[in-house]
Amino acid sequence: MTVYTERAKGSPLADFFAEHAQVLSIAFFFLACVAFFAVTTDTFMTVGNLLNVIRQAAPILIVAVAMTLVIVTGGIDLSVGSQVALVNAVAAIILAMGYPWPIVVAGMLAFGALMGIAQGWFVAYQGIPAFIVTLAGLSILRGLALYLTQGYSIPIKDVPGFFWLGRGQFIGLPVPALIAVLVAAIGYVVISSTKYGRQVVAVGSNMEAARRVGMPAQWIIASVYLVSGVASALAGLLIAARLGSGSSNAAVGFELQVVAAVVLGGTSLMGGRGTILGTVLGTLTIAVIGNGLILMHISPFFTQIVTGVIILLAIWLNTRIFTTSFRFGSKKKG
Amino acid sequence: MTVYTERAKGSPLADFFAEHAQVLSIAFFFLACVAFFAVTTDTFMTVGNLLNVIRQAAPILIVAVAMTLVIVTGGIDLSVGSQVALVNAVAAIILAMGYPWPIVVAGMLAFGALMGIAQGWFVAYQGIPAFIVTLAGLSILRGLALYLTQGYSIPIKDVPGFFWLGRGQFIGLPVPALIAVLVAAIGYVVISSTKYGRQVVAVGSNMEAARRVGMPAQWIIASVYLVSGVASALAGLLIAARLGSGSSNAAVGFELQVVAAVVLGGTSLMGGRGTILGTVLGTLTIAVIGNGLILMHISPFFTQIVTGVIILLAIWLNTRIFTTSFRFGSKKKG
Amino acid sequence: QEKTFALVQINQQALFFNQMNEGAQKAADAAGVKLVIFNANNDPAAQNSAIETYIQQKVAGLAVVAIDVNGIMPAVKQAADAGIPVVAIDAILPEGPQKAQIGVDNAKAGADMGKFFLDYVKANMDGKAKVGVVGALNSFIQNVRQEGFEKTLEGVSGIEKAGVVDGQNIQDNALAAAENLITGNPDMTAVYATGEPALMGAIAAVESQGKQDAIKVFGWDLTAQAIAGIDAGYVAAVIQQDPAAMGAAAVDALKKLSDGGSVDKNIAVPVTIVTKENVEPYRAVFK
Amino acid sequence: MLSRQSGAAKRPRISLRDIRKTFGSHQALRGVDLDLYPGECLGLVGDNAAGKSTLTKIISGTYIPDGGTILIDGEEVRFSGPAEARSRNIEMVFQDLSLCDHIDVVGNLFLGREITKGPFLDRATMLAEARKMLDALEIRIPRLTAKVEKLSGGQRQAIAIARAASFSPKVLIMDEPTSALAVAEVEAVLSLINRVKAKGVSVVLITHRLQDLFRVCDRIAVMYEGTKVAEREIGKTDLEDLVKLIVGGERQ
Amino acid sequence: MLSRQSGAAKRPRISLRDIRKTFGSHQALRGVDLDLYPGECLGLVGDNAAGKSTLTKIISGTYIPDGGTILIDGEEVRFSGPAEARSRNIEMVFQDLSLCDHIDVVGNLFLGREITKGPFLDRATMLAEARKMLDALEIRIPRLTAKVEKLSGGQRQAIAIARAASFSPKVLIMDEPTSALAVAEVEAVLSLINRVKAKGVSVVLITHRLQDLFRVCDRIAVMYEGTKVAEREIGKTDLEDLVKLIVGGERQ
Ligand SMILES: Nc1ncnc2c1ncn2[C@@H]1O[C@H](COP(=O)(O)OP(=O)(O)OP(=O)(O)O)[C@@H](O)[C@H]1O
Ligand SMILES: Nc1ncnc2c1ncn2[C@@H]1O[C@H](COP(=O)(O)OP(=O)(O)OP(=O)(O)O)[C@@H](O)[C@H]1O
Ligand SMILES: O[C@@H]1[C@@H](O)[C@H](O)OC[C@H]1O
Ligand SMILES: [Mg+2]
Ligand SMILES: [Mg+2]
Repeated sequence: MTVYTERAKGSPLADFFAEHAQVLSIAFFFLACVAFFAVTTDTFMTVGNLLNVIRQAAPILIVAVAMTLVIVTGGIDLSVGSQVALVNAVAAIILAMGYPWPIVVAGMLAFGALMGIAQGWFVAYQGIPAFIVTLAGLSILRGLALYLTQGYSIPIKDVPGFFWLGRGQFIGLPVPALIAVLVAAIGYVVISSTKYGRQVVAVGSNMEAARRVGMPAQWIIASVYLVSGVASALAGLLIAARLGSGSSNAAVGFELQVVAAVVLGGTSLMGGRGTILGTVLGTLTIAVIGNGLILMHISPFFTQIVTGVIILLAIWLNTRIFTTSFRFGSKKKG
Repeated sequence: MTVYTERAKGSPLADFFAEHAQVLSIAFFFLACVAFFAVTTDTFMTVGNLLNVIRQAAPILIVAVAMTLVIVTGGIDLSVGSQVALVNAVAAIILAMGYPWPIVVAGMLAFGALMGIAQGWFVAYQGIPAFIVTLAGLSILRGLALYLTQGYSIPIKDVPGFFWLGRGQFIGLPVPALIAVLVAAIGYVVISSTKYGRQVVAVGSNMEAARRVGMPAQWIIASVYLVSGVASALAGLLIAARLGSGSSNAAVGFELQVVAAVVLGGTSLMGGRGTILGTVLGTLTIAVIGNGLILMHISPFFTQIVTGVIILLAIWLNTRIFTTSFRFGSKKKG
Repeated sequence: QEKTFALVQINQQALFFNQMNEGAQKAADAAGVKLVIFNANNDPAAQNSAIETYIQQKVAGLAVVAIDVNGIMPAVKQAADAGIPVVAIDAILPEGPQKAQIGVDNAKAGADMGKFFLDYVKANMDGKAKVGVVGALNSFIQNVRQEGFEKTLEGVSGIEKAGVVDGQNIQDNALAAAENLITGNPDMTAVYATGEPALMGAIAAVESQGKQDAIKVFGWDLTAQAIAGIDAGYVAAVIQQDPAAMGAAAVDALKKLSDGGSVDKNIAVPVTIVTKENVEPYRAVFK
Repeated sequence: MLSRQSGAAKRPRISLRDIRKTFGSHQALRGVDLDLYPGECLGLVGDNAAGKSTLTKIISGTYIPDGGTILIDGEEVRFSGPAEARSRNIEMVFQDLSLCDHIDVVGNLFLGREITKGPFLDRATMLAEARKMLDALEIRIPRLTAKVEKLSGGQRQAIAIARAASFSPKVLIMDEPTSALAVAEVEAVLSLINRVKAKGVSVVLITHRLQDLFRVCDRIAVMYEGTKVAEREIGKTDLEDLVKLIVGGERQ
Repeated sequence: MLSRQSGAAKRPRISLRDIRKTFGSHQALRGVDLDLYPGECLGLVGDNAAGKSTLTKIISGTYIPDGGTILIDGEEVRFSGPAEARSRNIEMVFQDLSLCDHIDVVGNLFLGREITKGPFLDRATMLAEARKMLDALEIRIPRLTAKVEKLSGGQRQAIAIARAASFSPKVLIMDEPTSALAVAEVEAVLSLINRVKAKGVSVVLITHRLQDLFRVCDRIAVMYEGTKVAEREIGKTDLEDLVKLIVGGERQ
């Protein structure tokens, strides 16, 4: 008779690779893009250009971090672009009235929270699909911005403190980039190491199970829209400070860029699974491609084609490389 | 000791209401909108206006039917607007070369199938999330349309047979509307009464289970993108015939309108659940609101706001009415 | 080493911008300089990002067609600080370090069209008209054109307004909006469209509703369809700008500036109101 | 209301009266009365679809009954959700286990009961505790930081049991807790039940393994088509009797 | 290749040699040999996480083994997926049931085996057949057009069993098929097994209800930590022996 033996302990590396395949994949892709542009253009690797890229990516990154939470719960927030535009416009209008900028900043963050929680209420407590609620939000808030500005852009003048938020430097780094990094760091800690983050994942993984163990499931769902509202407000402020104006045209198509960055980072639209690190890499990848293609002087007729092809082929090659037991897709796509 | 009795058979109506809550809800909402505009405007209920509404809705409806299949599998196709634009442009270019229109129509439908299956291959056989594949598709195909037209809108001249597709009448009804109704009818039958429809639902409900019972799960997933490509091509042809020109500017933002119509009709973005009837009603509702608000002479600055508010409030009231054991949301939102 | 100029464009969905790009490209080829073009796809922040990138790359000159005229200014200033000359095309920028403003005075051209319209109504429509507008509320320039037109019509007796619909600068949306405008106002006799997609939509709507006899169309930006409409008689007048000339003027100006020369602060590129009478020369452009 | 306390009959910890629940056209429960006393284990048996899970989900606040009353320690309660039941120390092992597939073993064990240091999860403490919780059930799970998604059926069930049993419940409801467990693990669960009973916990055990009932239960209630058709003291029944009660004399 | 047919030893229908499967760092199967003969029922037992489900999923084409060979009727096969196994009449009742929650009872019973009239589903025929399939298992499901999502645990399991058993399998693998079933339904499944065996079907039965093994099995294989540690003819073993084999002498 066979002697009973226990299984040998396998290499933990195998588990690491299997569990972090998405992040590893996007990290690899990101580095490949960086290397490519570093070689093909002179300017890409200059300090000035790199600082530009992260400053430009800051608003998307901030909202993408919040969107990661939303998508992890199995939801989506299509209204972020409109929220950015509305905050952008309202902030310019109020600054033009002469209110001190710190008050405007605080007020706008609160306003973002309000927009977010209003939508979150419909999603969480009324059970209306997030897609519908936030699509209605997209329409309503962009409409409000249009109405308030009447289609014109409103200049912000002589508020150096405010401008500093969008254009300033601090210890040699652009302020918006620092803010974005801070937001990403907080997001990372929240999702991976706090009770709230655990609740968010639980609700997205199995809403009913979360409810049964006594978690305030509805409140958690509502709260992620609040977070996304605050993040959108912050992004709106940074954009206003960077452009020195408020306009209802700001952040058109922003929602798709943000969701794309999040999904590229390996977060599943089916909920339950997502990482901030992936989101950061996804955002930076898109920003780097955009920047690199400008530097390479691609004809504007080709930029859209090339961008799409790069993303598709690269992700595809990556799935081939990180193939073992790794499927990028949703949990159902075995 | 209690005598053993069997449970009484309850009313089948209760099951009917519980199982068809979404469709009933959107039907109710649709009728409410119709009634409202019929009362508040003179023109709404005129034959001319109603025919307008369904003709305008035809392209969206055609693609929404296909999108219902895609979403039922748990996927999404963001590239439909770009596919429409590309077909629109290419059809105009080829017609301008003098090819007979029936050949162009057939060729474009085949071209749509090709675009669809190419994307479907990446989603189904390579396991890349549909969101990323079709977002790349959105970018690539729109870029191609732009490149081919160089921004010109290409006039289609003297092809009465082709124009008839977009503007003609048949037994007193607009041809595009008839085509759309036909597509919806086919979609309805396919999803509810054919083996293929059953496979689509099975794959969306539990991909692994479908695979385990021997269904060609990957092929089924790929095929819905093919269907969506053909539908987009058809819509692109109708738009070209209606506008009498092909342009890369066609159908911008179309994908969101289509997905909105489908989701409004009660199809779950989580997959497994959807009805064509709901999609038809969702599409018509959006079309009716757009039409009605213009008839009511709402200031254009308010249309976006009012549209969003109507949709949100109406869905909300509906969920309150059809409240019993009815949650509009995803399967996870208990 | 040849000089590189960059043109930061709004979008490429309108022919207008593509013609501007072509004109600029031709001028660049003629001047022996390199031209790179960036398409912002309607995203104002993307325009600033592109300018910042070109500054890093030390291009010799920048031409911008601004989406957000105020929002572009920080980037313009940055470029000026880096010693790169900037010229603005089409959309009029506020006071700033830009070296030149090239293009059309949209407010004035809108008003001119308003006057033309009033004359037309007096002459051909018994002084009475009900006019609807197909606009693009998300386009700053087009709002200016709309306002210029509407101001001229204010208080004129016999002119009734049927309201404004928003085509969002997308032609199929403009088509649906224009159709609804027509059905909603069966007695409407004129339409004013503020840009290319709006005009395309308005023309297709008049055709699809069979209203060629009842409605006169006025608008901006010629296309083959617009010319066909002029020939058919229901398109009364179209403001045609000369985008290619604008693009060329921009490159020429940048060339001069980067060679150390100077240019006029305002370089006007006139518009033409195209009607049946003067449409002939444009046929070749829009075959 | 508290007058009958410590009277002749012990006061039930939970007392259900005329509980009704209908889903669509289907009457899952048609008026069920049930008492559960401190320190006892009540076996709940019956044919498939008899309504056992539905009844216990009502006790744990997962479903809201359409009619009937629930008394806890003599006081009438109306749960609006599971959180309220949990705050009264009613814990349940669900038949479908209710695990979060994307969360690791430790996380699932402490789901809704996370140990924190300030705002942060105290991973080290939870990991150590988790090991203890699982050891008590003799279940072997090599890596407690693995996602539960890929675990074997028995491992998953053990996690659900450990979670419910570990936070000093007063009422512990177990809906077929041993269905996927191997021999030794079943023994561990049965002795767990006897341990907690001794501490005064009221246990409801739903199972189709009738022999197990005789090792832990004090009383057995039999359900049939949404009603309770019989109740037996454990000493006054045997396997054969139970089977007859479940299958139903009047069935044909 | 067919030379040994009807030789001294019957030729196995399925023959596994040195099957290995690793998930990440975890060796689920460490080299398993197993034979399955026509018309026999093989019991597969073992501790939780021993690898029983993984092994049978390999037979049904659900998992692809990392190493080892599979012979069917003496011929080596390499399944690329479950469709191939199914086309060789290998059916399996999965431990997780693998039902489509959004499809009704009839649809789940005929999943992948839809009866059609031309391109259309033949609902009437399927409904009538479905009723028969379930009756054979003595399971009562009032409305066969209800979605399976909301059915009770036992009802769901019965659907999975009926599905696998109904399409004349040659090999029928049942992974804990009776875990959620009530008394009468368990009996029905056991007699189902005896019926199909008599028709020459090879059955693999995984279960933790060891007594059941003695009512249907001819042979029993015991797994421990990813290996097969013992095999017994049913006549040469008893409950006690089995328990010892499962728990493992060398364990402590
Ligand atoms: N949420 C629900 N929606 C609709 N019907 C339900 C729901 N929950 C339970 N039912 C129905 O109620 C009846 C009782 O189900 P329940 O799960 O309580 O049975 P059970 O006694 O636990 O059976 P089993 O032994 O099979 O687990 C079943 O017919 C089931 O289909
Ligand atoms: N897809 C998978 N990914 C990772 N690990 C897996 C996977 N499937 C099984 N395992 C692991 O392989 C081991 C064997 O699992 P398996 O399901 O075969 O056990 P089992 O013998 O069926 O146990 P049970 O009696 O509990 O059902 C377990 O430790 C399990 O965690
Ligand atoms: O005429 C142009 C118009 O067509 C475009 O849409 O917006 C800018 C204008 O200058
Ligand atoms: Mg149950
Ligand atoms: Mg198993």
